[in-house]
Amino acid sequence: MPSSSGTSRRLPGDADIWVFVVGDMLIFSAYFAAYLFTGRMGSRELFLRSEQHLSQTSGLCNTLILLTSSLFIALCVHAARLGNLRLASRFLELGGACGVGFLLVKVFEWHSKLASGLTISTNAFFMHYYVMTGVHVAHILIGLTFLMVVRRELGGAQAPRMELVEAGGIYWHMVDFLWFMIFSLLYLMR
Amino acid sequence: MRAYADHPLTRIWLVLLLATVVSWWWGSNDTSGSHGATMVTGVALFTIALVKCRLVIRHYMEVKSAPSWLRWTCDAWLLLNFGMVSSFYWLAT
Amino acid sequence: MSSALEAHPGAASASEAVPTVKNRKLDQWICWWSLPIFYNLFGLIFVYLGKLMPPPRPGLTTDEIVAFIQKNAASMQAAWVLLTLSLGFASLSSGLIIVQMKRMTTSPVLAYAYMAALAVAALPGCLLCTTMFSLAAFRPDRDREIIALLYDLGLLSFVGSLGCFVTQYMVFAIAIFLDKRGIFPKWLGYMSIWGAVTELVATPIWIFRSGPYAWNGLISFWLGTLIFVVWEFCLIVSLFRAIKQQPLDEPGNHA
Amino acid sequence: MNITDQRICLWLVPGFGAVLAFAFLLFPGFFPPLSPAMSADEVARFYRDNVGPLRASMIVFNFCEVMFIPFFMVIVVQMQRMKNPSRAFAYSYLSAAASGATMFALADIAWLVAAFRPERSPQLIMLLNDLAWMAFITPVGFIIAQNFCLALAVYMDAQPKPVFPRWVGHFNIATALLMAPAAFALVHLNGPLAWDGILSFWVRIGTYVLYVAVMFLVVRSAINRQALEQRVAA
Repeated sequence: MPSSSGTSRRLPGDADIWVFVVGDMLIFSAYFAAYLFTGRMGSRELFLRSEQHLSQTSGLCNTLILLTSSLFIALCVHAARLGNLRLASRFLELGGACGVGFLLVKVFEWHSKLASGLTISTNAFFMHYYVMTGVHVAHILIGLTFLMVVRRELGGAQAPRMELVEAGGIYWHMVDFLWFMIFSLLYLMR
Repeated sequence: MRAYADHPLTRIWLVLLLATVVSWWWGSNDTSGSHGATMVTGVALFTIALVKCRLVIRHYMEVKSAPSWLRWTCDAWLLLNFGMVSSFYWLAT
Repeated sequence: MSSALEAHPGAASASEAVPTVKNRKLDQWICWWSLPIFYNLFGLIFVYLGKLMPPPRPGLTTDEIVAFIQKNAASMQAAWVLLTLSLGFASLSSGLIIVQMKRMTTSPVLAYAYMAALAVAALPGCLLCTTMFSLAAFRPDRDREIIALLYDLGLLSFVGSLGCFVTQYMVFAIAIFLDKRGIFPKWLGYMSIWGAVTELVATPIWIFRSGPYAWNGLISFWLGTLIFVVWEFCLIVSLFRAIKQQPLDEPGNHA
Repeated sequence: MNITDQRICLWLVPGFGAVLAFAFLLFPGFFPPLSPAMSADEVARFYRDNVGPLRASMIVFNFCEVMFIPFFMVIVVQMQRMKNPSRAFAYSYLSAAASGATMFALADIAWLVAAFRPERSPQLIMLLNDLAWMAFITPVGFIIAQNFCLALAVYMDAQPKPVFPRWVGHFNIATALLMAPAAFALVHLNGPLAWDGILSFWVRIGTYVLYVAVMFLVVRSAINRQALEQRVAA
């Protein structure tokens, strides 16, 4: 069992997941750049007006849900490392439940936007809004699948492969912090 | 579970929580009309988001104790985003 | 097929007298070489001749579309001839990937799904775009509205054939993650998830005629193409390694 | 292994081959083939005047055109009996055969849609007509790839009594080369390479018919030998 002390240099998870995570971070930066380019250089007024229609409260709820979920997943990895698999599984389930909660809030938010006639083709701002939140939701869905795989690993007969558990955590935290940036860019910043 | 109430990971969570609420409060009360003020507020809000990202990366993803190439890569990415946002905000004031 | 082998044991004992193929992986190497050769050829066809990459703008007026087709008619027809002659050889790469995927500890389900998804993709994702362009180029004096229709059909099928490729990426990623023999590196599986997500980000091309999510957009087209090229390159390298590391006497590596 | 299923798929070839030949003879635009140089109005008139036999022929095509796929799959099964290093060529062959059939199916749809409303604008009828001829004549790439895969597999079949004799490999390459010029059909309005030209139409279709007929005999004897070997082994 690898030690959790901070002094020894150790790659969390495995190199494969980091290839994915670093690449995905760069891909998301491209989405952000496209958003900023359209919003700041071209349609400044349009974006300012459209941003008013987003609900900062549901954005806040989602942020709080996701960072709580990240805490649970971090605790899950910690508990699994100490060999407390029952506790690790509980933490994982709580984290996953928060992920589902995020989806529910998101669906509610999308529904209220669509109900007031704000669709993807309304204007450039909502194009970016739906694409970015949509891609992020796709990441949440992949992440939930990943968490289920980790849950199966924790509940298995053999000792769990820690690099897999850690990789699941790393993926989930990435989805979490990418949301921080989307929240900040789309919902808060003017 | 109670043993985790005062765990370092939980403390990070509290900081994240606080930062989120502060940035939300700031963002939703930002009625400054002038473009100059918007730029400062915008970049400041984004910086808070980046700090939150860095906390998650360092502590939850355990990059804190990872080999230096990974630490540098993650920080370079944060800087890249900072540079991107601030230059767009600076260019379009 | 094991029963087929048991069916003629005589062939096995007599085979010592027969000159066997010297290189025991010759067929796989032939298939492997088809990948760099034909992807370069496809690059030539789509970029240089077909005028599909970089794609012309979706926002052109009918007159501009007609002018675009008339100006490039000859090279579009050359693209069609070359593609129709060579596209079949893309199936050689499928054949090779199936052989390698069948070495995995997973059941062949995913390998067959991969092959079937790509067999579907050949038409809408690859051939249809040059079909439409060369139909337009064949009679540039056609009704202008029809030329504009063919233009949209060609480009939207080229950039917008998402379903076949999402399925391909998904089954490939699942196979890599489940495989316990490590035929392909796990990061290639993760990269296939990028691929699948890029296809998702290309869905807005059906709606927008300009901007980053149009069919020639920075994200939908350029980022997607970049990731595809990186993925394809890594696939070719991983296939090379997989063939190299395959033991000659591996059970199942037979006729 | 049971070979009755292979025999059934094999004998679909003469059965449906005869039906397809009948439909081919029935089509009003094959003797001589419709010229690509016709004007839109001439094309539209052709569809108006020949609706009946055109539909009859193409509905039969529509129903039977994919019936050669089982035969190609028998070839795939026979390729898997070869002593090749791996099955890469067999899978490639399968994949190419499936893709190739889709293009063929498209041609028939375009012809039938054109005949469905012959009163449509002549420009649209001509577009459908172009699409049909293009999809019928030009997509030879898939069968070329199939033939090359089969040829290479035959050459690498390392056993004293190969599944297919060596000349089948040469034959496959020769037929592939003979069909290749048809890819140029949508470039020229006249001459041997136009879709009604000698190379694109008669040579291409004649080669295909010859290919299927010869391969039918070759596969039949391969299956017979397989049956014999199984009886000896049993």
